[in-house]
Amino acid sequence: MATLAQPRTPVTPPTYAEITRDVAATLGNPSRGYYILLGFVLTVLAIGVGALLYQIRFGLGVAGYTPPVMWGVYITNFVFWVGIAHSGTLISAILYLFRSAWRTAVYRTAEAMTVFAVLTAGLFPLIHIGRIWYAYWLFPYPNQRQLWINFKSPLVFDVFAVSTYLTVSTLFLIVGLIPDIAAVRDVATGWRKKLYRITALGWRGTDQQWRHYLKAYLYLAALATPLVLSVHSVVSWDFAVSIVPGWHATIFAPYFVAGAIYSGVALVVTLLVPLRKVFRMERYITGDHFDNLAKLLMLTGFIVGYAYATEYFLAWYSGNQFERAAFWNRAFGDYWWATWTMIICNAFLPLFLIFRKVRRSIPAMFVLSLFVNLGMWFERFVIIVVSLSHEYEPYAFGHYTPSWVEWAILCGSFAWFFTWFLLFAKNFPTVSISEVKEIIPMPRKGRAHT
Amino acid sequence: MTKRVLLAAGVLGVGAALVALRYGAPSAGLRAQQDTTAARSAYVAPVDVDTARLPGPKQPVFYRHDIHAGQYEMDCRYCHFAAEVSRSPGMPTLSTCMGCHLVAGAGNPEVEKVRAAYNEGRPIEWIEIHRLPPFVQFPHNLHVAADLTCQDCHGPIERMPQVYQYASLKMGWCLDCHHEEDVTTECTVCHY
Amino acid sequence: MDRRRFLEVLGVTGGGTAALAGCSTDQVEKLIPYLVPPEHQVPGVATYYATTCRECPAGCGLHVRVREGRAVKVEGNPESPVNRGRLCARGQASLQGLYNPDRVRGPMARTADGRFEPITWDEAIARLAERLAAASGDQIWFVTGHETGTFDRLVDEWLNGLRSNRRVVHEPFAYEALRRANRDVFNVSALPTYDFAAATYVLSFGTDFLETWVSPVEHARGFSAGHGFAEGRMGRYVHIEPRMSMTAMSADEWIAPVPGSEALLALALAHIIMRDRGAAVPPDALRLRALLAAHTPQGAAARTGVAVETIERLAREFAAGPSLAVAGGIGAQHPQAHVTAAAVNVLNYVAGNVGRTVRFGPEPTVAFGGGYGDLADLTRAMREGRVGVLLVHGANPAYASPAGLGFTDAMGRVGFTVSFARFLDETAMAAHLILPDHDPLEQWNDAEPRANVTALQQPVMQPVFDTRQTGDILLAMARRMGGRVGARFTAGSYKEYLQQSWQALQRRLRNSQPFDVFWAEALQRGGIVTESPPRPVRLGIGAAGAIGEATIWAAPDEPFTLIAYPSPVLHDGRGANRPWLQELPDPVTKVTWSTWVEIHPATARRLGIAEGDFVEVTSAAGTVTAPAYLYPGLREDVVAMPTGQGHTAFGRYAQGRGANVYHLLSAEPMAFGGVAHYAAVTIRNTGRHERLAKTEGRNRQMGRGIARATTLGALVGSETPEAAHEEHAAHAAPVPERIEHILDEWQEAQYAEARRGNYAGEHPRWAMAIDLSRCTGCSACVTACYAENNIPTVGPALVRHGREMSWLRIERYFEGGEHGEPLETRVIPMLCQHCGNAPCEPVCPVFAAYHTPDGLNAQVYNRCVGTRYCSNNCPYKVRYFNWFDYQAPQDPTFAWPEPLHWLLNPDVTVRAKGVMEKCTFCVQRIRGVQHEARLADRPLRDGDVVTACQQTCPSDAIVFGDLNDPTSRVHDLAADRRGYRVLEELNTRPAITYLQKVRNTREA
Amino acid sequence: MSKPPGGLLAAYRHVDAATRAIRGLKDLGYKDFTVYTPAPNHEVNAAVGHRVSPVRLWTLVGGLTGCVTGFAMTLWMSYDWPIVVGGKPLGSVIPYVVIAFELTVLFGAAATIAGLLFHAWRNARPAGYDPRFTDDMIGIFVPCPVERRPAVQEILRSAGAEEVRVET
Repeated sequence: MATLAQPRTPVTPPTYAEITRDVAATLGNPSRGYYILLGFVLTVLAIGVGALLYQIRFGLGVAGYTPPVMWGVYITNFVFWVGIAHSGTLISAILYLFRSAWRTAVYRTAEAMTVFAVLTAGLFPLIHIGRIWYAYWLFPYPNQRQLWINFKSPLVFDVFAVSTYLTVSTLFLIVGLIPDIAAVRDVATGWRKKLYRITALGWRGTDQQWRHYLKAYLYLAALATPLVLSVHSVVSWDFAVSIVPGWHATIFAPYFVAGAIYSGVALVVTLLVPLRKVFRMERYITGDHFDNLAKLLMLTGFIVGYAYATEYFLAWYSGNQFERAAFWNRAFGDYWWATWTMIICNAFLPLFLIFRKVRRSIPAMFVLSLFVNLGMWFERFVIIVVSLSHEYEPYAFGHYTPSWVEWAILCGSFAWFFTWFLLFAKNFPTVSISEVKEIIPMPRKGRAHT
Repeated sequence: MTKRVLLAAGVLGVGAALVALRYGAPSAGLRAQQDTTAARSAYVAPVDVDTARLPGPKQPVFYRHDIHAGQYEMDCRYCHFAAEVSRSPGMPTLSTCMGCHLVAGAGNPEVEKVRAAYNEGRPIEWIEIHRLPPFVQFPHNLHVAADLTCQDCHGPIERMPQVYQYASLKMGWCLDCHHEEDVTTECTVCHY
Repeated sequence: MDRRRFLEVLGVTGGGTAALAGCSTDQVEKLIPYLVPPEHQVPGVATYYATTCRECPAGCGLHVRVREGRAVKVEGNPESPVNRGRLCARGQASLQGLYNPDRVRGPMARTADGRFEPITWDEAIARLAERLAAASGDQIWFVTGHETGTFDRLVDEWLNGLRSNRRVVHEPFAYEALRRANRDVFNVSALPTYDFAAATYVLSFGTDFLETWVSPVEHARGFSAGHGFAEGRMGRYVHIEPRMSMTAMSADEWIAPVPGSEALLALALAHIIMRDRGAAVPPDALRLRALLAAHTPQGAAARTGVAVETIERLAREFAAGPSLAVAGGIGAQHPQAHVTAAAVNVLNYVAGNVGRTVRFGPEPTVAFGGGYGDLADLTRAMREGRVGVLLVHGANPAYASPAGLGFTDAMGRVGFTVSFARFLDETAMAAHLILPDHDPLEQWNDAEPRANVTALQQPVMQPVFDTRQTGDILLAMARRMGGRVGARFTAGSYKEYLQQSWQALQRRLRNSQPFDVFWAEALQRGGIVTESPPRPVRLGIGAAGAIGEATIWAAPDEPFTLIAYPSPVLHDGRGANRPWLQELPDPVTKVTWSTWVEIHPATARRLGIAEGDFVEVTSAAGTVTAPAYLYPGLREDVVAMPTGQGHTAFGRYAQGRGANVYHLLSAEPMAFGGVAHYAAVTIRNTGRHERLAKTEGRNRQMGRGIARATTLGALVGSETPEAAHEEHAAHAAPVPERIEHILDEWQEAQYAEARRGNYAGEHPRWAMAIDLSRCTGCSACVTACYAENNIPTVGPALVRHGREMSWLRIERYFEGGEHGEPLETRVIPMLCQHCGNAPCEPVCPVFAAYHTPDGLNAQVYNRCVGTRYCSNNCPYKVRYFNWFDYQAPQDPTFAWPEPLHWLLNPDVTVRAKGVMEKCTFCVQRIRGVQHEARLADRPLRDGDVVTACQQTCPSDAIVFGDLNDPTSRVHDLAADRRGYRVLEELNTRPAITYLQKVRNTREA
Repeated sequence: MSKPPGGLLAAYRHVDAATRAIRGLKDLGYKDFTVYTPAPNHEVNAAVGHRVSPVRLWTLVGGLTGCVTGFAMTLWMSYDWPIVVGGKPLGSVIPYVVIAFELTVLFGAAATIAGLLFHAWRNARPAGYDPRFTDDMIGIFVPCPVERRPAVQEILRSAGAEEVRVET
C-alpha cells in the first residue's frame, strides 16, 4: 500500500451543503440519453436471454463445445466477472482498514460494481451446466433422496464462496448507503422521498447510531477483506485442484487474486471516467484518484506479468513433458493469438503507467483500462480453453471455437451488469456523502481547541 | 337360479386354479394368503361398491383384486406369473382370464368385456399404476426371494376393489427399507 | 401375432427403454399384455435363438438375444466353427438392418408417374404371375446374391420349371481371381480354408484377411492364436501391398512393392525355395522348375522394387516352418490378380503348405458360383432387349458395379423388373415391383459358408413389417402357375421346402435320429458340422500356363495407381445404411460418414494438397471427388479409396454420402471374370475444403507411451526393450516405494469405510486386461458397445465437433514412417479405465461420479447435473456428454427413428440431454449375473461376467474379471511382464491392464 | 411505542459550538440528550464520550457459530451416506476448511448486521429532529420537563446555537 500516496485535498474543499447538493443533483430526473442507453442495454439483454432459452431447449450442443474442451466461454465469463468484483471490495474494505482517505469518493461506485459483477458471475455456472433445471441439487438441502453433496468438489467450494461473497458484499453496500440515503431523503421530493424514507430505515445520524454504525462497518470490512482474498483463491482451485496440465499449479491462488484486482480496478476506471463526466463530479473524483488507481493497476499488473513468467519457467523447470507440451501449445499452438493478446494487454501495456503523465491523463487511462479488460478476459480463455484442448491423450486433442450463442450470452451478461448499474447510479448516491464529509473538517467559530 | 349356477361354476373354476397352484413352491404370495387363512371365510368382498369413491384410476375393465385375491384367495402369481423369475411381474394374458371365465362369471358385464376382447383378439389396455422412472431397475424376483410379500409394496391389494398406488415408490421410500434391512444402498444396484 | 399386436406387446416394457425423464409418474402409461402367452417368452427374461449372419458370405453363427419378443442384441454362436462365438462390426450391426427405418414396409408397385405406391400381396403376386406367364422362359432372368443353401437350389429349380437357366449371381467380392487360380493350379473351383493358427509365418499378398476376405472373423481368431504372443512364442507376419491396410497394421513387416508386381515376388520366393530345397519340394512341383528358373530374385527385385536380400530373406523365413501365403484380396484385385493368386498357390504348394495350412474341403455341394462376367452378359442382354422379366434378390448391381457398365440404364429396357429388396436401394429404385423379403433375422433359411458347415437360419422374432420371404413367394408363384413348375414343388411353404432338403441332408449324413430330433438339435446349435478329411490336391495341368502368362500388370503411365480397397466397415456398400457402421471410424483413417482419398503426405506436399481438400480423381472410366486424407501407409505413387459410400438411394443414412469408387473402375471384365480394383488415375485439387469427420486428434503419441510395443527379442531377452518405452519411463513422476505403500493401504482403508455399499460380502474388484499383441483394431468391440449400451449415433456434423459418443474407441497411432525408418502402426482400445484413484470422481459436486465397492467407476446418470468437470479431469478422455437430446423424436438429433428404437437394450437407461455418460464395464451384465448367482445361491465364477466388447472380440484380446480372485485370468494378466497401465505416473491406478504389443522382428 | 418526552432542540453550524454545548450539558449532569451529525465527527464523539460499541461481540459469536457449523455439516453429511470418491477419506478435513471459512464469514457478517440493527435502532427516535442534521448542521436534542427548560436553553444558546426550539 506504500504506493497509495495521500491525495492533496482539492484547493477549495466543498462545504457540507455543497456535497449534499452535488450528490443529490445526480439523482434528478434522468435525461433522454439515459433512457436511450438503458433501452439499448435492455435490448442486448433480451438477445442474451433469447440465446439462453434456445440453448436450454436444444441442449448445450448449440454452444461451440468440442471435446475435450468441456469448459468454454461460459466459465471464462464466470472467472472474468468474479474477478471484476474483487477490486470493489478491495477499495471499499481493504483501503478502509488502511484508512486511505482518497477511497471515499470512488468506493461507492466500486462497491456497486462488485455486487453487480458477482450477480452476473453467479449466472454463468448455471448457464454452463447441462441440466440447469436441477441446479438446486448443488446445495446441501435435506431431500427425500437422502443424498448430500460432495464437499470435496471445488465446484461446491464455489457455490459457497460465491453465494457468501454476494451476500456479504451486498450487505456491505447497503450498510454504507444508509446514512447517504438519509441525507438525500432529507432533500429529495416526490416519489423519491418515499423511496428513500423507506430505504433509509429511519436513519438520523444520532451519536448512538454513529457509534454502533462505525463499529459494524469496521467489522464488516474486516470480514470482507479475507473473504475477497478467499473467493478468487477458491475459484482458482477449480483449476489448480485438477490434473489438467496448465491448471495444476500452486501459484494459481495468488495469481488469480492479483489478476482479479487488476481487471477489477481496470473496470472501475472504465466506469468512473464517464460517470465523472455525466455527474459532474470533477471536483470529487480528481486526477489524484486516477493516479492512485493507476498505481494499483501497475502493482497488480506487475504481479500478473510475473505469474505468467513463473508459469512458463515452472513448465520448463519441472521437466514434466505434459506441462511442457501444454505451454508450448499455448504460445505457439492453434491459440497463439489469444495467448499473445493476453500477454501484451496484461504484461506490457501497464508499463506505460510508469509515466505520471499517463497516470493522470483521463483519456489514456480510459483506453488502457479497456485493453486490460480485454486482456484479462483472454487470460481466462487461454487458461481454460487452451489447456483443455491439449491434455494427456494425443488422440483426443481437439479445437474449440465459440458459437454465436456463447457470444450472445456474453454480450447479454454485460447488458445485465449495466442494467443494474444504470438503475443504481440514477437512484442512489454513487459518491458517499457522509464519508466525503468525514474527511472534510467542519466549520468552527473560534480557533480549534487543542 | 342362473345366478347360483354361475356362482357354482365360478367357485369350481377358481378351485381348479387353486389346486393347480399348490404345486408351486411356497412363496411370498402364497404365505401372504396363508396368513389370512384364519379370516378365510370371514372376508367376503362387498357385492356392490361405489366406484366413484374408489381411489386409483378407473381401469378399462373393473377387475376386482378384492374378489380374486381376497375373497377367492387366488395366489398373486397365478396371474402375475413372472414375479419370481423375472425383473418384471408379468401381466396376465387374456387366455389366463379365460381359463376360468370361459365358464365363470357369465352375465357379469365386466367379464363380458373380457370375453369380448378375447374373441376379438384385442388385448386390454390396463392403466399402469405402479410406475418407476425408467432409470430405476427394480428386479421383482430378487425382492420376492428376499421374503417380501407383494403387500409390502403394493399394499393390501386383496382388499382393493380398484388398485391404487399404495407406496410413494420414491427413492427415499426404497432407501428406508434398504437401511432397515441393511441391504446395499450402492447406487449402481438400481441405477445403470 | 400380427405386427400391430407385436407393437402393442412392446408396450409392456416400453418404459424400460424410454427416456431418462424426471421422476414424474403423472403421465399415463399403458400396460398391454400378450393375448396368448408365446412359448418361452417371460417378460423381463431374455431368450436366445441360434441363427446365421448373412451380412457377408462368411456365414458366422449367431445367438440373438430376444426380450419381450424383440431382438435386442446379436452375439456370435460359440458352437459355430466359423466364428466360435465372436462377431465383427458388420455382424453386430445386422440388428440395424432388421430395424432399419428405411426398410420397405410392404409390397409396392411403380405407378405411371414413376412413384412407388403400396399394394396388397395378392395383387403384387398376381401382377408378377401374369408377367411371368407372358414371358418366354429364356427371357426370365434371376439375379441373386451369393447363396449357398436351399434357397440357391430353389431358385435354380424354379427357373428351370419356367424353362429358364438365366441365373446370375452377383456378389461384388466374389474372389473370381482366386477361384480362377485354384481352378488353374489345383483343378478346384472352391475356396480352401486357411489355417492361420497353425502357420508360424504368414505372408499376405495384398490380402485383407482380417477385414472382408472370405471369412474375416475366423481368420482373426486363427491369426491371433498363431501370431499373438504367448509363452515366449509368436508367429511372424509379413504383408506385401502398396498400401498398409487394416490387416497390414498387424504385420511385423510391411513391404510396398510396385503396384501389380506381387506375382513376381511370389514366384521369386518359389524359385528360391525350389533352388535351396532341391528335391525336398513335392515331386510334381518339379515340373515347374524350368518355369520358375526364369523368376530370379534379381529379376523380381528389378521389377518389384524390393531388395534382393529382402526377397532371399523372405524365402528363407517362409520355407522355415509351417507357413501360409494368401492372395486374392479385393484390395489387390488388379487386372492380373489371377496370376498373383496362381503364383501364390504355387508358392504354397512348393513350400508344402497345401494340405497343411491350406486345406481344400470335400467337393462342395455348391461352388462359389458366378461372377462379374455374368452380370456383364445380363447387361448386354438387357440392352439388346432380350430380358422380359428381371428378378433381383439380395444384390444391388445398380450400385456395386462400374458405372461404365450402365446397368441402371440397361434396366430401363427390361420389360418388367421385380426386386425382392429389403431396402429401396439403387436397383430397387429402378424396379417396377418390389416384393420386400424378410430380414435374415426373420426368415427360415440355410447356408453352407464353407466345407463341413451347414448353418441354419430361423426367425428370431415376428416380422417387423408386412414383408414375405422370397422363397414363399416363389413357391406360391409356382403353385399359382401350376403346370410344369407347379408340379415340381410339393412344399406348402419355404420352411417345409427347407425341411425337405434337410431330410435329404440327414439321409446323406446317414443320421438315424427321427427327423424332428435332428431338426430340433440343428436349430438349437444353429446348424450342423460334419467332419471330413481335407481333400488332397495335386498340381493341375493349367498350373504352368497360369504362371507362365505372368504378364505383370504394367504400372500405368498415369501418375498414380488407384487402389479401390474394400471397406472393412461398409463392405461392398451394403453396410452403408446402418448408422452404427457409418459412425464407426474406419480402422485405418478414423474417418466416419464419408469417403476419402488416401494420399501419401509427401505426394500431397508436392501437389499442395492439405487434409480435407477435395481432390478430383479421374480415371479412364470416370471422375469422383472426395476430400483428401494424408496417410503415410502408402507408396507415394499410389492413392487409395474405400468402397461402400456414394449411394444415390438406400435410405437416409446412406444416400448422398461420399463418393462411389466404382465410378472409377473399368466396366470390362478382367481375364479372371471380375472387376479390376486398380485403376490408373490423375488427381487434381479442386480447392474446395471440408473438415474431415474423423475422430482422431493427433496421430502421434508424442512419446507418451500410451500404446506401447516391444519386440519378441526384447521379451525373450536378446534385445533391449524399445526406446519409446524408456523415454516414457524417464518422464514418469517417480513415486517412492514407501509412498506407494501408504497410498495402497490408504486406498484399501477407503474401501473398508464404504462397507455399507458392499454388494455381496467379500466384494470383487472388477478389472480388465487388453492384449495389444492380439488386438487388430478391427473395431468390432466398438459396435458391440453401441449395441449393448444404447449409445446414440450423432452424425457427421457432430463428429466434426468431436461429439461422437462411443464409450469405447480404438486409438490408432503411427510410429516412425518419417525419414527412412519403417512405418509402424499401433492400435489401442481406449475406454474408461475405472481408476482406483479416479480423478473424475472427487470433482463431481453431486456424487454422480463415484467409486463402487466392487471397483467400478460409476456414473449415476439421473444424478448428473452436467458440470462436465469430470470430463476435464479425466486424463483418458473417455467421458461423453449428451450435448443434445438424442431420444426426442421432435429434435433434429433424434438417434432412433421408429422402429430403430426397438433395438434399445431394456436393461440400460437411455441417457437424457445434458448428462455425462461413459463405459460402465457393462454394469447391467455384472448386476444381472450377480442377481442370478444370488438367487441360485452360488458364488460367482471367473468368466461368469462377460462384457459386450470382450464377448465379440474376434481375436480374444479382451479379458474381464475379478482382480481379487487369485484364480481369475485377469488376475494373472494384470501381473504379466508385458502389462502396463496407461499414464500410470498420474497415480490414477487404472483397473485396465494393457499388455504391450509384441513385434516379431526376428529375421532369419 | 409510547410518545417520547418533549424537550429542546438546538442546531449548530460550527463544530466547536456544538461541543461546547455538549460539555455544558454534561456538566449539568445531562446524560440522555441526543447529538445529530451529518457525518461521523471525532470532536463530537470525544465530547459525548461513549463506551466501545458491543456490536463486535455479535461478530465474534456469529463467526464462531459459522465455523463450527461448517465443519459439523460437512463431516456429518460425509458419513451420513458414505460415498468414496477418488480413493479419498470420507471426511477429508482439509477441503472442508474452505466451507467452514466461508460460513464463518457469512455468519459473522450476518450477525454484525443483526447487532447493528439491534443496538443502533433501539430508541433511536427522539421527538426532536431536523432535516438539516443530515446536511450541514449538528443538532442536539435535550429531553427535559418544562420547568427546567430555561436553564438548558441558556447553555445551548450561550454555546452558540443558530436556533433553539421547543419540541413536544
